[in-house]
Amino acid sequence: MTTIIIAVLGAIMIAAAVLAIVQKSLLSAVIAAGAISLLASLLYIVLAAPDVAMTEAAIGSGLTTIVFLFALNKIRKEDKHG
Amino acid sequence: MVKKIFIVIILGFFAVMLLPLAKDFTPFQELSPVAEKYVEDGPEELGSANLVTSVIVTYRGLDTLGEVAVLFIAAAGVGFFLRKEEKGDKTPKRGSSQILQSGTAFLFPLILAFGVYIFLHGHLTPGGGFQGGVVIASGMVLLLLSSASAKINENVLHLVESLSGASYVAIGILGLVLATGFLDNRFLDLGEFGTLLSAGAIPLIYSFIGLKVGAELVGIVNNMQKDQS
Amino acid sequence: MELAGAIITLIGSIFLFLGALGLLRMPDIFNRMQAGTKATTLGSILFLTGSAMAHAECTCTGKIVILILFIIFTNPLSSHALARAAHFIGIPLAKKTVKDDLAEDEKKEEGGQL
Amino acid sequence: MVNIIYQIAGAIALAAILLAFIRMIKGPTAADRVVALDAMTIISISLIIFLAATLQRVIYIDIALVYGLISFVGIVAIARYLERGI
Repeated sequence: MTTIIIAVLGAIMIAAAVLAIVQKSLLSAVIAAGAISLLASLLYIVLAAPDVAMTEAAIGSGLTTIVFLFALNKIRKEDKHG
Repeated sequence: MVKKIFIVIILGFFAVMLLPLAKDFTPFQELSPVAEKYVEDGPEELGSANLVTSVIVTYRGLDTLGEVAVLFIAAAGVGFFLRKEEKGDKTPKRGSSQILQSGTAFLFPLILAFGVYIFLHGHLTPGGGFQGGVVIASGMVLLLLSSASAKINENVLHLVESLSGASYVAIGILGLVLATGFLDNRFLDLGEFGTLLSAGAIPLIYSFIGLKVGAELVGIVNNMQKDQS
Repeated sequence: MELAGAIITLIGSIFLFLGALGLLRMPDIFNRMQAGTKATTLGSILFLTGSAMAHAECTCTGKIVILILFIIFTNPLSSHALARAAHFIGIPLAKKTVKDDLAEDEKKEEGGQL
Repeated sequence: MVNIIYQIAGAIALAAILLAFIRMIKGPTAADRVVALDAMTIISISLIIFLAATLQRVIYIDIALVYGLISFVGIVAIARYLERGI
Protein backbone atom coordinates (compact mmCIF):
# COMPACT_ATOMS: atom_id res chain seq x y z
CA MET A 1 0.00 0.00 0.00
CA THR A 2 2.68 2.52 0.98
CA THR A 3 4.73 1.60 -2.10
CA ILE A 4 1.80 2.46 -4.38
CA ILE A 5 1.22 5.77 -2.59
CA ILE A 6 4.91 6.70 -2.82
CA ALA A 7 5.00 5.80 -6.53
CA VAL A 8 1.86 7.81 -7.41
CA LEU A 9 2.86 10.86 -5.37
CA GLY A 10 6.41 10.80 -6.73
CA ALA A 11 5.17 10.57 -10.32
CA ILE A 12 2.81 13.52 -9.79
CA MET A 13 5.63 15.52 -8.19
CA ILE A 14 7.93 14.97 -11.16
CA ALA A 15 5.12 15.92 -13.55
CA ALA A 16 4.43 19.09 -11.54
CA ALA A 17 8.12 20.01 -11.60
CA VAL A 18 8.22 19.57 -15.39
CA LEU A 19 5.04 21.69 -15.62
CA ALA A 20 6.67 24.45 -13.57
CA ILE A 21 9.65 24.53 -15.94
CA VAL A 22 7.79 24.24 -19.25
CA GLN A 23 5.07 26.81 -18.46
CA LYS A 24 5.35 30.19 -20.18
CA SER A 25 3.20 31.94 -17.56
CA LEU A 26 5.10 32.63 -14.35
CA LEU A 27 1.94 32.50 -12.22
CA SER A 28 1.27 28.95 -13.39
CA ALA A 29 4.81 28.02 -12.42
CA VAL A 30 4.18 29.40 -8.91
CA ILE A 31 0.99 27.33 -8.67
CA ALA A 32 2.85 24.20 -9.79
CA ALA A 33 5.47 24.88 -7.12
CA GLY A 34 2.64 25.03 -4.56
CA ALA A 35 1.42 21.63 -5.77
CA ILE A 36 4.94 20.21 -5.39
CA SER A 37 5.13 21.40 -1.80
CA LEU A 38 1.69 19.90 -1.05
CA LEU A 39 2.69 16.51 -2.44
CA ALA A 40 6.09 16.62 -0.75
CA SER A 41 4.34 17.14 2.57
CA LEU A 42 2.18 14.05 1.91
CA LEU A 43 5.29 12.08 0.98
CA TYR A 44 7.04 13.09 4.21
CA ILE A 45 4.08 11.73 6.16
CA VAL A 46 4.28 8.38 4.34
CA LEU A 47 8.02 8.26 5.06
CA ALA A 48 7.32 8.86 8.80
CA ALA A 49 8.81 12.34 9.19
CA PRO A 50 5.91 14.34 10.70
CA ASP A 51 8.06 17.26 11.88
CA VAL A 52 9.37 17.94 8.40
CA ALA A 53 5.89 17.44 6.94
CA MET A 54 4.42 20.06 9.27
CA THR A 55 7.13 22.58 8.40
CA GLU A 56 6.57 21.99 4.69
CA ALA A 57 2.80 22.32 5.14
CA ALA A 58 3.05 25.58 7.06
CA ILE A 59 5.60 27.26 4.79
CA GLY A 60 4.66 25.88 1.38
CA SER A 61 0.94 26.56 1.59
CA GLY A 62 1.06 30.23 2.49
CA LEU A 63 4.31 32.10 2.82
CA THR A 64 6.37 31.03 -0.22
CA THR A 65 3.40 31.66 -2.49
CA ILE A 66 2.91 35.17 -1.20
CA VAL A 67 6.61 36.05 -1.43
CA PHE A 68 6.65 34.86 -5.06
CA LEU A 69 3.47 36.83 -5.75
CA PHE A 70 4.90 40.05 -4.33
CA ALA A 71 7.88 39.67 -6.66
CA LEU A 72 5.63 38.92 -9.66
CA ASN A 73 3.44 41.91 -8.83
CA LYS A 74 6.46 44.18 -8.81
CA ILE A 75 7.59 42.88 -12.23
CA ARG A 76 4.08 43.36 -13.64
CA LYS A 77 3.88 46.97 -12.42
CA GLU A 78 7.31 47.88 -13.79
CA ASP A 79 6.44 46.33 -17.14
CA LYS A 80 3.34 48.49 -17.34
CA HIS A 81 5.15 51.72 -16.45
CA GLY A 82 7.73 50.97 -19.16
CA MET B 1 16.04 21.24 -32.00
CA VAL B 2 19.76 20.54 -31.64
CA LYS B 3 19.61 22.16 -28.23
CA LYS B 4 16.85 19.81 -27.09
CA ILE B 5 18.71 16.73 -28.31
CA PHE B 6 21.75 17.97 -26.44
CA ILE B 7 19.70 18.37 -23.25
CA VAL B 8 18.30 14.84 -23.59
CA ILE B 9 21.81 13.44 -24.05
CA ILE B 10 23.05 15.21 -20.92
CA LEU B 11 20.05 13.95 -18.94
CA GLY B 12 20.70 10.41 -20.14
CA PHE B 13 24.33 10.74 -19.09
CA PHE B 14 23.26 11.80 -15.60
CA ALA B 15 20.79 8.89 -15.42
CA VAL B 16 23.50 6.36 -16.30
CA MET B 17 25.79 7.94 -13.72
CA LEU B 18 23.21 7.92 -10.91
CA LEU B 19 21.66 4.52 -11.64
CA PRO B 20 24.25 2.45 -9.67
CA LEU B 21 23.69 4.69 -6.65
CA ALA B 22 19.95 3.96 -6.70
CA LYS B 23 20.48 0.25 -7.34
CA ASP B 24 22.97 -0.32 -4.56
CA PHE B 25 21.01 1.66 -2.01
CA THR B 26 20.38 -0.19 1.23
CA PRO B 27 18.65 1.66 4.04
CA PHE B 28 20.35 1.81 7.41
CA GLN B 29 19.12 -1.02 9.57
CA GLU B 30 20.63 0.14 12.85
CA LEU B 31 21.22 3.49 14.48
CA SER B 32 24.57 5.18 14.84
CA PRO B 33 25.97 5.30 18.41
CA VAL B 34 24.97 8.94 18.97
CA ALA B 35 21.40 8.33 17.77
CA GLU B 36 21.23 5.22 19.96
CA LYS B 37 22.17 7.27 23.00
CA TYR B 38 19.49 9.87 22.16
CA VAL B 39 16.79 7.22 21.66
CA GLU B 40 17.63 5.32 24.83
CA ASP B 41 18.33 8.15 27.25
CA GLY B 42 16.38 11.04 25.70
CA PRO B 43 12.85 10.45 27.00
CA GLU B 44 13.73 9.90 30.66
CA GLU B 45 16.59 12.40 30.74
CA LEU B 46 14.65 15.33 29.30
CA GLY B 47 11.02 14.23 29.68
CA SER B 48 9.95 15.17 26.15
CA ALA B 49 7.53 12.87 24.36
CA ASN B 50 8.72 14.04 20.93
CA LEU B 51 12.33 12.95 20.55
CA VAL B 52 12.98 15.27 17.61
CA THR B 53 12.05 18.22 19.81
CA SER B 54 14.46 17.23 22.54
CA VAL B 55 17.27 16.85 19.98
CA ILE B 56 16.51 20.20 18.33
CA VAL B 57 15.97 22.24 21.47
CA THR B 58 18.38 20.73 23.94
CA TYR B 59 21.02 18.36 22.60
CA ARG B 60 21.58 20.48 19.49
CA GLY B 61 20.16 23.70 20.92
CA LEU B 62 23.13 25.77 19.83
CA ASP B 63 22.39 24.92 16.17
CA THR B 64 18.83 26.16 16.58
CA LEU B 65 20.14 29.41 18.02
CA GLY B 66 22.31 29.75 14.93
CA GLU B 67 19.34 29.07 12.62
CA VAL B 68 17.26 31.74 14.32
CA ALA B 69 20.18 34.14 13.92
CA VAL B 70 20.37 33.31 10.19
CA LEU B 71 16.67 34.05 9.84
CA PHE B 72 17.18 37.35 11.67
CA ILE B 73 19.96 38.31 9.24
CA ALA B 74 17.70 37.43 6.29
CA ALA B 75 14.91 39.62 7.68
CA ALA B 76 17.35 42.46 8.27
CA GLY B 77 18.64 42.14 4.70
CA VAL B 78 15.14 42.32 3.24
CA GLY B 79 14.41 45.36 5.37
CA PHE B 80 17.65 47.03 4.28
CA PHE B 81 17.28 46.48 0.54
CA LEU B 82 13.58 47.24 0.31
CA ARG B 83 13.83 50.51 2.23
CA LYS B 84 11.66 52.71 0.11
CA GLU B 85 11.79 56.33 -0.85
CA GLU B 86 8.28 57.67 -1.37
CA LYS B 87 7.46 57.91 -5.06
CA GLY B 88 3.89 59.03 -4.80
CA ASP B 89 2.48 57.49 -7.98
CA LYS B 90 0.43 54.76 -6.35
CA THR B 91 -1.52 52.63 -8.79
CA PRO B 92 -5.05 52.10 -7.55
CA LYS B 93 -5.75 48.68 -6.06
CA ARG B 94 -9.03 46.85 -6.13
CA GLY B 95 -10.54 46.65 -2.66
CA SER B 96 -11.41 43.30 -1.15
CA SER B 97 -14.95 42.08 -0.75
CA GLN B 98 -17.08 42.30 2.37
CA ILE B 99 -17.12 38.51 2.70
CA LEU B 100 -13.33 38.33 2.82
CA GLN B 101 -13.14 41.10 5.41
CA SER B 102 -15.72 39.49 7.70
CA GLY B 103 -14.12 36.07 7.27
CA THR B 104 -10.72 37.49 8.14
CA ALA B 105 -12.09 39.20 11.23
CA PHE B 106 -13.42 35.81 12.34
CA LEU B 107 -10.46 33.64 11.31
CA PHE B 108 -7.54 35.88 12.32
CA PRO B 109 -7.81 35.28 16.11
CA LEU B 110 -8.40 31.58 15.41
CA ILE B 111 -5.17 31.33 13.40
CA LEU B 112 -3.22 33.18 16.10
CA ALA B 113 -4.57 30.85 18.78
CA PHE B 114 -3.70 27.84 16.62
CA GLY B 115 -0.14 29.08 16.20
CA VAL B 116 0.19 29.45 19.96
CA TYR B 117 -1.20 25.92 20.37
CA ILE B 118 1.41 24.56 17.95
CA PHE B 119 4.42 26.04 19.68
CA LEU B 120 3.18 25.32 23.18
CA HIS B 121 2.67 21.64 22.32
CA GLY B 122 6.04 21.32 20.60
CA HIS B 123 7.18 18.55 22.96
CA LEU B 124 4.01 16.46 22.42
CA THR B 125 3.10 16.92 18.72
CA PRO B 126 5.12 17.29 15.52
CA GLY B 127 4.85 21.05 15.80
CA GLY B 128 7.34 23.42 17.29
CA GLY B 129 8.51 26.98 17.48
CA PHE B 130 9.28 27.39 13.80
CA GLN B 131 5.96 25.97 12.60
CA GLY B 132 3.97 27.99 15.12
CA GLY B 133 5.75 31.18 14.07
CA VAL B 134 4.99 30.48 10.42
CA VAL B 135 1.29 29.92 11.21
CA ILE B 136 1.14 33.26 13.08
CA ALA B 137 2.83 34.96 10.14
CA SER B 138 0.26 33.41 7.78
CA GLY B 139 -2.52 34.94 9.87
CA MET B 140 -0.88 38.34 9.56
CA VAL B 141 -0.54 37.82 5.78
CA LEU B 142 -4.27 37.15 5.62
CA LEU B 143 -4.85 40.45 7.43
CA LEU B 144 -2.66 42.30 4.92
CA LEU B 145 -4.49 40.65 2.01
CA SER B 146 -7.98 41.41 3.23
CA SER B 147 -7.60 45.16 3.57
CA ALA B 148 -5.15 47.34 1.69
CA SER B 149 -5.10 49.92 4.47
CA ALA B 150 -4.05 47.50 7.21
CA LYS B 151 -0.91 48.70 8.93
CA ILE B 152 1.27 46.63 11.22
CA ASN B 153 2.83 48.47 14.14
CA GLU B 154 6.53 48.00 13.51
CA ASN B 155 7.59 49.16 16.95
CA VAL B 156 5.63 46.34 18.58
CA LEU B 157 7.12 43.91 16.05
CA HIS B 158 10.69 44.96 16.83
CA LEU B 159 10.00 44.90 20.56
CA VAL B 160 8.60 41.35 20.44
CA GLU B 161 11.50 40.15 18.30
CA SER B 162 14.22 41.67 20.48
CA LEU B 163 12.67 40.63 23.77
CA SER B 164 12.06 37.03 22.70
CA GLY B 165 15.55 36.70 21.26
CA ALA B 166 17.13 38.05 24.42
CA SER B 167 14.98 35.78 26.59
CA TYR B 168 16.01 32.76 24.51
CA VAL B 169 19.69 33.42 25.18
CA ALA B 170 18.94 34.22 28.82
CA ILE B 171 17.25 30.85 29.28
CA GLY B 172 20.27 29.20 27.71
CA ILE B 173 22.59 30.90 30.19
CA LEU B 174 20.20 30.02 33.02
CA GLY B 175 20.59 26.38 32.01
CA LEU B 176 24.37 26.83 32.12
CA VAL B 177 24.19 28.22 35.64
CA LEU B 178 21.48 26.10 37.25
CA ALA B 179 21.92 22.82 35.33
CA THR B 180 24.68 21.15 33.38
CA GLY B 181 25.03 23.10 30.12
CA PHE B 182 23.93 25.80 27.74
CA LEU B 183 20.19 25.46 26.88
CA ASP B 184 19.77 22.61 29.36
CA ASN B 185 16.06 22.33 30.12
CA ARG B 186 16.34 20.58 33.48
CA PHE B 187 16.45 23.62 35.75
CA LEU B 188 12.65 23.48 35.79
CA ASP B 189 10.70 20.51 37.08
CA LEU B 190 10.42 17.77 34.45
CA GLY B 191 6.84 17.03 35.42
CA GLU B 192 4.73 14.07 34.35
CA PHE B 193 5.74 12.52 31.02
CA GLY B 194 3.34 13.37 28.20
CA THR B 195 1.45 16.29 29.75
CA LEU B 196 1.52 19.94 28.75
CA LEU B 197 3.54 21.16 31.73
CA SER B 198 6.39 18.73 31.34
CA ALA B 199 9.85 18.51 29.77
CA GLY B 200 11.26 21.32 31.89
CA ALA B 201 11.99 24.50 29.98
CA ILE B 202 11.26 23.14 26.47
CA PRO B 203 7.77 24.77 26.15
CA LEU B 204 9.26 28.06 27.37
CA ILE B 205 12.14 27.93 24.87
CA TYR B 206 9.81 26.99 22.04
CA SER B 207 7.47 29.86 22.90
CA PHE B 208 10.29 32.35 22.55
CA ILE B 209 11.48 30.74 19.29
CA GLY B 210 7.92 30.86 17.95
CA LEU B 211 7.42 34.53 18.84
CA LYS B 212 10.79 35.46 17.34
CA VAL B 213 10.27 33.53 14.08
CA GLY B 214 6.73 34.89 13.74
CA ALA B 215 7.86 38.48 14.27
CA GLU B 216 10.71 38.10 11.77
CA LEU B 217 8.52 36.59 9.03
CA VAL B 218 5.83 39.22 9.55
CA GLY B 219 8.55 41.84 9.23
CA ILE B 220 9.74 40.35 5.91
CA VAL B 221 6.21 40.19 4.45
CA ASN B 222 5.39 43.68 5.74
CA ASN B 223 8.49 45.14 4.10
CA MET B 224 7.67 43.46 0.80
CA GLN B 225 4.07 44.69 0.94
CA LYS B 226 5.16 48.27 1.60
CA ASP B 227 7.42 48.01 -1.44
CA GLN B 228 4.45 47.38 -3.79
CA SER B 229 3.81 50.94 -4.84
CA MET C 1 -20.29 0.94 14.15
CA GLU C 2 -16.93 0.29 12.50
CA LEU C 3 -18.52 -1.10 9.35
CA ALA C 4 -20.83 1.92 9.15
CA GLY C 5 -17.81 4.21 9.53
CA ALA C 6 -15.97 2.41 6.73
CA ILE C 7 -18.99 2.68 4.44
CA ILE C 8 -19.36 6.41 5.18
CA THR C 9 -15.67 6.81 4.37
CA LEU C 10 -16.21 5.03 1.08
CA ILE C 11 -19.15 7.32 0.20
CA GLY C 12 -17.02 10.34 1.06
CA SER C 13 -14.18 9.14 -1.14
CA ILE C 14 -16.64 8.61 -4.00
CA PHE C 15 -17.76 12.23 -3.57
CA LEU C 16 -14.12 13.31 -3.68
CA PHE C 17 -13.60 11.33 -6.86
CA LEU C 18 -16.74 12.75 -8.49
CA GLY C 19 -15.66 16.26 -7.54
CA ALA C 20 -12.29 15.72 -9.20
CA LEU C 21 -13.99 14.20 -12.23
CA GLY C 22 -16.28 17.23 -12.47
CA LEU C 23 -13.22 19.44 -12.23
CA LEU C 24 -11.86 17.63 -15.27
CA ARG C 25 -15.04 17.47 -17.36
CA MET C 26 -16.87 20.76 -16.80
CA PRO C 27 -16.76 23.31 -19.65
CA ASP C 28 -15.79 26.61 -18.00
CA ILE C 29 -14.09 27.83 -14.85
CA PHE C 30 -17.22 28.64 -12.84
CA ASN C 31 -18.66 25.19 -13.38
CA ARG C 32 -15.32 23.66 -12.50
CA MET C 33 -15.14 25.71 -9.35
CA GLN C 34 -18.58 24.54 -8.32
CA ALA C 35 -17.62 20.89 -8.76
CA GLY C 36 -14.16 21.30 -7.29
CA THR C 37 -15.20 22.98 -4.07
CA LYS C 38 -18.72 21.92 -3.15
CA ALA C 39 -18.39 18.21 -3.87
CA THR C 40 -14.93 17.94 -2.32
CA THR C 41 -16.07 19.79 0.82
CA LEU C 42 -18.92 17.33 1.35
CA GLY C 43 -16.67 14.43 0.44
CA SER C 44 -13.93 15.37 2.87
CA ILE C 45 -16.43 15.98 5.68
CA LEU C 46 -17.91 12.51 5.10
CA PHE C 47 -14.42 11.01 4.87
CA LEU C 48 -13.34 12.52 8.18
CA THR C 49 -16.57 11.55 9.95
CA GLY C 50 -16.25 7.99 8.70
CA SER C 51 -12.62 7.80 9.77
CA ALA C 52 -13.51 8.94 13.28
CA MET C 53 -16.26 6.31 13.46
CA ALA C 54 -14.17 3.48 12.01
CA HIS C 55 -11.30 4.11 14.42
CA ALA C 56 -13.22 4.77 17.60
CA GLU C 57 -10.37 3.41 19.72
CA CYS C 58 -8.13 6.39 19.03
CA THR C 59 -8.66 9.54 21.06
CA CYS C 60 -8.84 11.81 18.04
CA THR C 61 -12.56 12.56 17.70
CA GLY C 62 -12.24 16.06 19.15
CA LYS C 63 -9.45 17.02 16.76
CA ILE C 64 -11.40 15.66 13.79
CA VAL C 65 -14.45 17.74 14.78
CA ILE C 66 -12.22 20.83 14.93
CA LEU C 67 -10.75 19.92 11.54
CA ILE C 68 -14.23 19.63 10.02
CA LEU C 69 -15.12 23.06 11.45
CA PHE C 70 -11.93 24.53 9.95
CA ILE C 71 -12.82 23.12 6.53
CA ILE C 72 -16.35 24.52 6.77
CA PHE C 73 -15.00 27.97 7.72
CA THR C 74 -12.16 28.33 5.25
CA ASN C 75 -13.26 26.56 2.09
CA PRO C 76 -16.12 28.89 1.05
CA LEU C 77 -13.84 31.90 1.63
CA SER C 78 -11.17 30.69 -0.77
CA SER C 79 -13.67 29.69 -3.46
CA HIS C 80 -15.46 33.05 -3.09
CA ALA C 81 -12.21 34.96 -3.56
CA LEU C 82 -11.36 32.84 -6.59
CA ALA C 83 -14.76 33.28 -8.21
CA ARG C 84 -14.62 37.03 -7.68
CA ALA C 85 -11.16 37.22 -9.25
CA ALA C 86 -12.24 35.07 -12.20
CA HIS C 87 -15.23 37.35 -12.79
CA PHE C 88 -13.17 40.54 -12.66
CA ILE C 89 -10.42 39.41 -15.02
CA GLY C 90 -13.13 38.50 -17.50
CA ILE C 91 -12.72 34.80 -18.09
CA PRO C 92 -15.40 33.96 -20.67
CA LEU C 93 -18.34 31.76 -19.75
CA ALA C 94 -19.06 28.50 -21.56
CA LYS C 95 -20.99 28.70 -24.80
CA LYS C 96 -23.98 26.88 -23.27
CA THR C 97 -24.51 29.56 -20.58
CA VAL C 98 -27.95 31.15 -20.79
CA LYS C 99 -27.94 33.71 -17.99
CA ASP C 100 -25.31 35.88 -16.23
CA ASP C 101 -27.06 37.62 -13.33
CA LEU C 102 -24.00 39.39 -11.95
CA ALA C 103 -23.15 41.06 -15.26
CA GLU C 104 -26.80 42.16 -15.67
CA ASP C 105 -26.82 43.60 -12.16
CA GLU C 106 -23.62 45.52 -12.76
CA LYS C 107 -25.02 46.93 -15.99
CA LYS C 108 -28.22 47.99 -14.21
CA GLU C 109 -26.23 49.67 -11.42
CA GLU C 110 -24.18 51.67 -13.90
CA GLY C 111 -27.41 52.75 -15.65
CA GLY C 112 -28.89 53.88 -12.31
CA GLN C 113 -25.86 55.96 -11.43
CA LEU C 114 -25.78 57.75 -14.77
CA MET D 1 -13.81 -6.42 5.90
CA VAL D 2 -13.66 -3.00 7.50
CA ASN D 3 -9.99 -2.68 6.60
CA ILE D 4 -10.55 -3.62 2.96
CA ILE D 5 -13.36 -1.06 2.51
CA TYR D 6 -11.23 1.58 4.20
CA GLN D 7 -8.26 0.89 1.94
CA ILE D 8 -10.46 1.06 -1.15
CA ALA D 9 -11.65 4.48 0.02
CA GLY D 10 -8.04 5.63 0.36
CA ALA D 11 -7.21 4.37 -3.13
CA ILE D 12 -10.18 6.28 -4.58
CA ALA D 13 -9.01 9.47 -2.83
CA LEU D 14 -5.53 8.96 -4.35
CA ALA D 15 -7.10 8.61 -7.79
CA ALA D 16 -9.03 11.85 -7.15
CA ILE D 17 -5.75 13.70 -6.55
CA LEU D 18 -4.49 12.32 -9.87
CA LEU D 19 -7.61 13.57 -11.71
CA ALA D 20 -7.38 17.03 -10.15
CA PHE D 21 -3.73 17.16 -11.19
CA ILE D 22 -4.65 16.39 -14.80
CA ARG D 23 -6.82 19.51 -14.71
CA MET D 24 -3.82 21.43 -13.41
CA ILE D 25 -1.77 20.27 -16.42
CA LYS D 26 -4.54 20.99 -18.95
CA GLY D 27 -6.10 24.11 -17.45
CA PRO D 28 -6.08 26.84 -20.10
CA THR D 29 -5.84 29.77 -17.67
CA ALA D 30 -4.02 30.23 -14.39
CA ALA D 31 -7.36 30.46 -12.57
CA ASP D 32 -8.21 26.89 -13.62
CA ARG D 33 -4.93 25.72 -12.15
CA VAL D 34 -5.66 27.47 -8.85
CA VAL D 35 -9.04 25.73 -8.66
CA ALA D 36 -7.26 22.42 -9.22
CA LEU D 37 -4.74 23.25 -6.48
CA ASP D 38 -7.57 24.11 -4.09
CA ALA D 39 -9.29 20.79 -4.78
CA MET D 40 -6.00 18.93 -4.38
CA THR D 41 -5.47 20.53 -0.97
CA ILE D 42 -8.90 19.49 0.27
CA ILE D 43 -8.47 15.93 -1.01
CA SER D 44 -5.01 15.70 0.55
CA ILE D 45 -6.47 16.61 3.97
CA SER D 46 -8.60 13.47 3.68
CA LEU D 47 -5.57 11.50 2.57
CA ILE D 48 -3.57 12.65 5.60
CA ILE D 49 -6.34 11.43 7.90
CA PHE D 50 -6.38 8.15 5.97
CA LEU D 51 -2.63 7.78 6.48
CA ALA D 52 -2.93 8.64 10.17
CA ALA D 53 -5.54 5.91 10.60
CA THR D 54 -3.65 3.35 8.52
CA LEU D 55 -0.25 3.94 10.12
CA GLN D 56 -1.93 4.25 13.57
CA ARG D 57 -0.32 7.58 14.49
CA VAL D 58 -2.70 10.05 16.14
CA ILE D 59 -0.18 12.90 15.98
CA TYR D 60 -0.36 13.09 12.18
CA ILE D 61 -3.77 14.76 12.56
CA ASP D 62 -2.00 17.97 13.58
CA ILE D 63 -0.55 18.28 10.07
CA ALA D 64 -4.06 18.03 8.63
CA LEU D 65 -5.13 20.78 11.06
CA VAL D 66 -2.39 23.05 9.71
CA TYR D 67 -3.57 22.41 6.15
CA GLY D 68 -7.21 22.91 7.08
CA LEU D 69 -6.56 26.34 8.57
CA ILE D 70 -3.65 27.74 6.53
CA SER D 71 -3.97 26.38 3.00
CA PHE D 72 -6.62 28.89 1.97
CA VAL D 73 -4.26 31.81 2.62
CA GLY D 74 -2.25 30.87 -0.46
CA ILE D 75 -5.39 30.54 -2.59
CA VAL D 76 -6.71 33.91 -1.42
CA ALA D 77 -3.30 35.46 -2.18
CA ILE D 78 -3.35 34.15 -5.76
CA ALA D 79 -6.95 35.35 -6.19
CA ARG D 80 -6.06 38.84 -4.95
CA TYR D 81 -3.07 38.87 -7.30
CA LEU D 82 -5.32 37.96 -10.24
CA GLU D 83 -7.78 40.76 -9.50
CA ARG D 84 -4.87 43.21 -8.96
CA GLY D 85 -5.53 43.72 -5.26
CA ILE D 86 -2.11 43.28 -3.61
